[in-house]
Amino acid sequence: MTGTGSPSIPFTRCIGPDGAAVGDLPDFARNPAELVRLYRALVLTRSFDAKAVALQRTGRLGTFASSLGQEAVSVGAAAAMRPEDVFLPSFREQGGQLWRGVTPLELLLYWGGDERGSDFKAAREDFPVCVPVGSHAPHAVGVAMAFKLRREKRVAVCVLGDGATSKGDVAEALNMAGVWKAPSVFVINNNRWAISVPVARQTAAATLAQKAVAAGIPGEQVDGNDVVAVRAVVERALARARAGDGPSLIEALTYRLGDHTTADDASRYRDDAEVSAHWPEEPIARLRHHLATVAGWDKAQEERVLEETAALLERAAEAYLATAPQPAATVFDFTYAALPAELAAQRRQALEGS
Amino acid sequence: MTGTGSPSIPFTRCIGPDGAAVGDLPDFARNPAELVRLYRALVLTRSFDAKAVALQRTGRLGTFASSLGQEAVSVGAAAAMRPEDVFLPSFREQGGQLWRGVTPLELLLYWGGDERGSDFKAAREDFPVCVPVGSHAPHAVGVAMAFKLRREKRVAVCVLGDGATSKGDVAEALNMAGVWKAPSVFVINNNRWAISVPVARQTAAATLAQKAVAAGIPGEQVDGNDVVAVRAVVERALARARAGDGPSLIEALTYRLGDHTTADDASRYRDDAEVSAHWPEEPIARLRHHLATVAGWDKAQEERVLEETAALLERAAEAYLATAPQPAATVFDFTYAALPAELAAQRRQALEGS
Amino acid sequence: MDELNLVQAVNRALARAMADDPRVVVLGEDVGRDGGVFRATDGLFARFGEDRVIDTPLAELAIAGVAVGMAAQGLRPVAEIQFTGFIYPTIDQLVNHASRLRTRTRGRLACPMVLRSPSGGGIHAPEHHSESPEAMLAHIPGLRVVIPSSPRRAYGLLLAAISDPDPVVFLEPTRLYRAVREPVADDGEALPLDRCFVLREGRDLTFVTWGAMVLETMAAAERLAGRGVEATVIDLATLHPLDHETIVESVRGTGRCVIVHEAPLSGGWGAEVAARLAEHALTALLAPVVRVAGYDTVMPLPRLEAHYMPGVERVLAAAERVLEFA
Amino acid sequence: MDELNLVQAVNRALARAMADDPRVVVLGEDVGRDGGVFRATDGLFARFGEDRVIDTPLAELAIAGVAVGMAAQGLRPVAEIQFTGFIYPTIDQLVNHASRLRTRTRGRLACPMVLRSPSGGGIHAPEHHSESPEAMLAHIPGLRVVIPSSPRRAYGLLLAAISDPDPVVFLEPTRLYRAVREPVADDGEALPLDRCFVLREGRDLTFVTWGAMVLETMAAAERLAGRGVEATVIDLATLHPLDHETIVESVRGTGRCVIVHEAPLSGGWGAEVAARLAEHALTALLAPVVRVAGYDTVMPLPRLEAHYMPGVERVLAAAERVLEFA
Ligand SMILES: Cc1ncc(C[n+]2csc(CCOP(=O)(O)OP(=O)(O)O)c2C)c(N)n1
Ligand SMILES: Cc1ncc(C[n+]2csc(CCOP(=O)(O)OP(=O)(O)O)c2C)c(N)n1
Ligand SMILES: [Mg+2]
Ligand SMILES: [Mg+2]
Repeated sequence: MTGTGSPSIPFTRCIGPDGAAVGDLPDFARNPAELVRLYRALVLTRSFDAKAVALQRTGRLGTFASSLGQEAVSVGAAAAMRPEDVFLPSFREQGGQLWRGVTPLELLLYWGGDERGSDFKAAREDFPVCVPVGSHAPHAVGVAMAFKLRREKRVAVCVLGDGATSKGDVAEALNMAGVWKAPSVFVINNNRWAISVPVARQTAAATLAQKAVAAGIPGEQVDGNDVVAVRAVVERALARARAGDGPSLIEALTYRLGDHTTADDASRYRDDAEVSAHWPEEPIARLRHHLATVAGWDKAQEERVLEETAALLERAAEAYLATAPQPAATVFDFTYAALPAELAAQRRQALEGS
Repeated sequence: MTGTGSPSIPFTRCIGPDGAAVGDLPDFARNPAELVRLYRALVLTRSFDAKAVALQRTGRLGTFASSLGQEAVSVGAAAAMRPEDVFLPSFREQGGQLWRGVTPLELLLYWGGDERGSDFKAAREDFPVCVPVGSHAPHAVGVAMAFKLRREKRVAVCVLGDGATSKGDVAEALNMAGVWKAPSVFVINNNRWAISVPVARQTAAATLAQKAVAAGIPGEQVDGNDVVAVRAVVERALARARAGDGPSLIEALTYRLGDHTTADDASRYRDDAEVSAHWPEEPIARLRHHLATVAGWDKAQEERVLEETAALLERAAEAYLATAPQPAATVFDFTYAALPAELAAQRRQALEGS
Repeated sequence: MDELNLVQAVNRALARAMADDPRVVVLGEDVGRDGGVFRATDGLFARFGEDRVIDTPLAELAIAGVAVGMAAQGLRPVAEIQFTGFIYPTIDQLVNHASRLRTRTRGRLACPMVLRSPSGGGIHAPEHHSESPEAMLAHIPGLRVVIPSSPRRAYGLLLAAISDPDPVVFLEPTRLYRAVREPVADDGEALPLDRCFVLREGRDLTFVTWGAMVLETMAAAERLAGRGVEATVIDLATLHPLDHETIVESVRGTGRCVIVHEAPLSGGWGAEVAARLAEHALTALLAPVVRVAGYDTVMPLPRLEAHYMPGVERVLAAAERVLEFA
Repeated sequence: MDELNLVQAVNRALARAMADDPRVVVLGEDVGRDGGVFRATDGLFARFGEDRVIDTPLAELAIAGVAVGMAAQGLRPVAEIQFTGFIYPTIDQLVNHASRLRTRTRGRLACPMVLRSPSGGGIHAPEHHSESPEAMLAHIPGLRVVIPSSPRRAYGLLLAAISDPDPVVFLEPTRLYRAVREPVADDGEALPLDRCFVLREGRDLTFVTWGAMVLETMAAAERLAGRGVEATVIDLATLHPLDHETIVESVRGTGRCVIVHEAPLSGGWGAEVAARLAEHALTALLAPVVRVAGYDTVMPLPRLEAHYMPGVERVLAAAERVLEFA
């Protein structure tokens, strides 16, 4: 995969599809332990997705959006962040959420239809999943402005899809972030499809990075299947934001290898051949090849990671399935900080079953 | 005034502030009669604005937005259009509306609070004034798509302000127009202010023309105080659209010499010095100087135009002031094509005064 | 005559309207090759081509705004909003443009557009996919809000909405999409707008409802019938403009009324119905008007959804209360 | 104690809240150097600086969305929408985010923001500047909708809204901005939310109203008093959550109720009030509940505005009808 950009849009890649380094690697990527950490996160994400899809297929989870093939985007973005930064994901960024400390159990609860899944025990200031496409982009600007006002050196990181770039919400947010130099980074997971709409029918723009031009902020492309490149590019953007130099837009080029969600059947609108063509570029094999070369990553290590991940997810799934629903009263209890008289009456009625 | 753009954004000027031609003039501008036609339209617009402001100051018109200093933008855009094209103005484009055949009486009725002012007797497919900033941009795409579907060689022309470029509506519209190659032209009247917000606080983008980059469509700047340049640039964009090559975005650089509206007091937020600095570039004196050079435009001709215009506007104002309000029943009669039973009952009640 | 479910009936009506009237165009996210996420537009792309079945970029505001522009030009756009959870960005276009283009131009321009959207809960959908915002929309003057409650009514009402000269928001109860089938003749016949449908008549009690809650309400009426209580069930179908007469007449006869809807109680459209009764049927009322509705809380995620949605038991309990009142 | 008009009272409350609480920030179009198109934020920019008084680009959706982000971070943003005619793009943020951030995260995040906007007609304003969309907003669970009807209530209720831990839409009746003055102590005292204000008490009739219509309603009550008819006037102040008890109690006492609002009749918030009475005060009602409201038409341009807005005569006529009913 190469950048689709015009010459003025930079494109970054650190590790090619064959696992070979492209030019000098960033410092963190010269540390094998750090690469293994990233690798485990990619594997955890893919395994989590597989588990969630399996639970959905057997009627034990709601509609779910797998991130198959796109794991490096949100893992890379999250890995670039500091704990005190705030992550504002769309609905396909479980990789980043897991990295930030959201637990597999919480994610399963959320996708299983339980609000407690968004009551993260870690990452307590991170935003919950955003389903209305692109509507979280202005939140990132607000979060960033709070940091700025309080003179905190923190950054808001918002991940959104290629389809989201068509929403006015995103244009308004980028523009405001630009004029206010709000410490924020917007990462586009360009997986080439918005349900059935390919990116070429989403916009006439040759790149999504160039959406930044309208806002007068830096925009660049990165190989979204290269977790090292994503992390490196987002780290640079975070440093810029932390230094007071304002927001950036990063288009991560990847590919949605699966259906849009478990409710979708992509064979209605795209060719298997197109999908197959993208498999050789997916992020996990790529990093594994690289690890094999630079750190002698072997089958035993690989199997250990897979087993540990599987065990961890098995425990999460069991805990999820064993979690009783919330009491009915909780339908009322979080609507306001304190229950208004109005609602107290409805709550009473509901519990009396009338 | 020079373009504020980066090298990649073209900037066009045909006649400089001193009235001298800059390079080769477009064909239409070599015909003095045509230049006089444009000149009369500029004068009519400025005189109309003065009349409307005077009526407002004496309590006989509602809040009004003068286009003082910006007349060349919408006159130039409208002059480039064919009658069968459709004009979608904001609330400050009376110059273009008048050119298209909307009458001064209709404009006064509208700004005087009478819906009949938007029931244009000419230009019957043109849109009425759009007050919610930028919300007419998607309409232009819809109009253009109707043309496209019917294989008509017509174009939708939408004029909007610099402030409007911050609205998501506009970003969404430009993007859709781009991907569908909708035959449309978007003209930004960049008068440098959105009420009290200067364009530098509106966006970090160095030009507004570059908003086009996000949509993957052509964007360019034009001297918005040069009616010849505006017309020429819009004519080219219209030709492109008519040929099936899709939309364009044109940023016309001008300056709001007056208050935002009659309800505004610009001295609260901007220096007189800034305003004075822009007077030498205003469009009417410029074209008058040019006409004097190329066509011997003299004082007598000037006075005749002013007198004719004044007389025409006097008649319009008289007709406006003599127009009785619509019957109260009309509050009901245009809500739906046919009065629903519901509303018929309310109408009856209202007329009975109960 | 084919037995169709509601989404198939919608599909049939769209195809029919497109075949009969070249001005009809369909637009929205995934309405083309994919045939819509619920398959409401299935087959239309292949049959009518990409000029008339338009996949849009992901931008609801502009979908509505583009439809306004098309409609002003005399087309009959039928725009789809994928779920009502995403309809809110269209409200500006509906309030400030679609609903008032006719009146602001004294009839020079009009806006014969339809905005379709699946609505309501009960299918264990993700967050933001189960709400019922009809009351917000029905408060907009110049707009029609129509909600079908059966395949046949979906077919006939959608045809009526498409040929109506004014803008219509057409909300399709997601829960009904595949819940019931009935024979639907593809006869091109529209059903009347601005009219309620009286689904059963009984002299003891009037139920007023719409959309998916017609199921629970009819079930409750059946149960009551088993006990000798005969209820009228009125399906509003067009919420705005409201068919005031039919409702008031019925309650004048029965003296008792239960209103059933999914949306939150306060400011739900049931309030308007109850208000009409307090104003125009007061002396006939033998018992308080009772609304069975969603609570004034955010729609919970699926695991607690059943506690939120009014079920047959809640409808019956309300009916009891109203019947026992003396 | 200064005599202030309503917009000055708003200004005073904003200054007070900003002085007392560093988390309070003001944002919106022209709120900075210009001090707001109605001068509601006059002087704040000079006093509190550009960090806390933020001129935004022209983008209402993002104004609301940015406020959500700020509020989630513990700031107390007070965002201004220049006119309610431009509030519609914020509805998506209000419904899908502001009002449910608390419930969707089980209280982990909250949204203590205020969205202020001048609302209503009667000032001969341009198109789209005179509407009353409160009912659409009051139907949103998790949100509060507050409308002050006097300078003192504007001051106290705005302070309450700003310190409330949940999102509040605060609609300021434009017609009242400069219509009346009263002494307003800058004492930092909030007035209670979720409570009606009983502006006068009388045993013959209950008027329920809010916002600018309080003027006409009080005038009507005075006129009635001149004839020996004593009316209670209730100003809802907080539309949602509704102070049900106060209204129902009053009507249980008087047996007669007239509801007055500017917004279109159908689906207006008056429907909710009437519905409560049909449900909870039926046996006490001695006469039909009458709503005096805007018609179900688009708000006309200024020349016909007076035909649309309910005036004292219409309020009195309704009162007559209700009083004469036997
Ligand atoms: C505002 C809005 N409109 C429509 C939808 C329905 N929907 C869910 S995901 C999706 C496509 C999103 O595409 P993209 O932004 O590329 O993200 P991806 O799903 O590819 O990760 C759509 C249309 C939605 N969730 N929100
Ligand atoms: C959506 C919307 N928000 C706010 C307003 C109030 N308002 C009227 S004009 C204006 C500024 C417009 O600036 P610009 O787009 O540059 O046009 P200009 O007035 O300079 O011609 C504002 C904020 C409005 N009319 N519409
Ligand atoms: Mg995508
Ligand atoms: Mg401007």
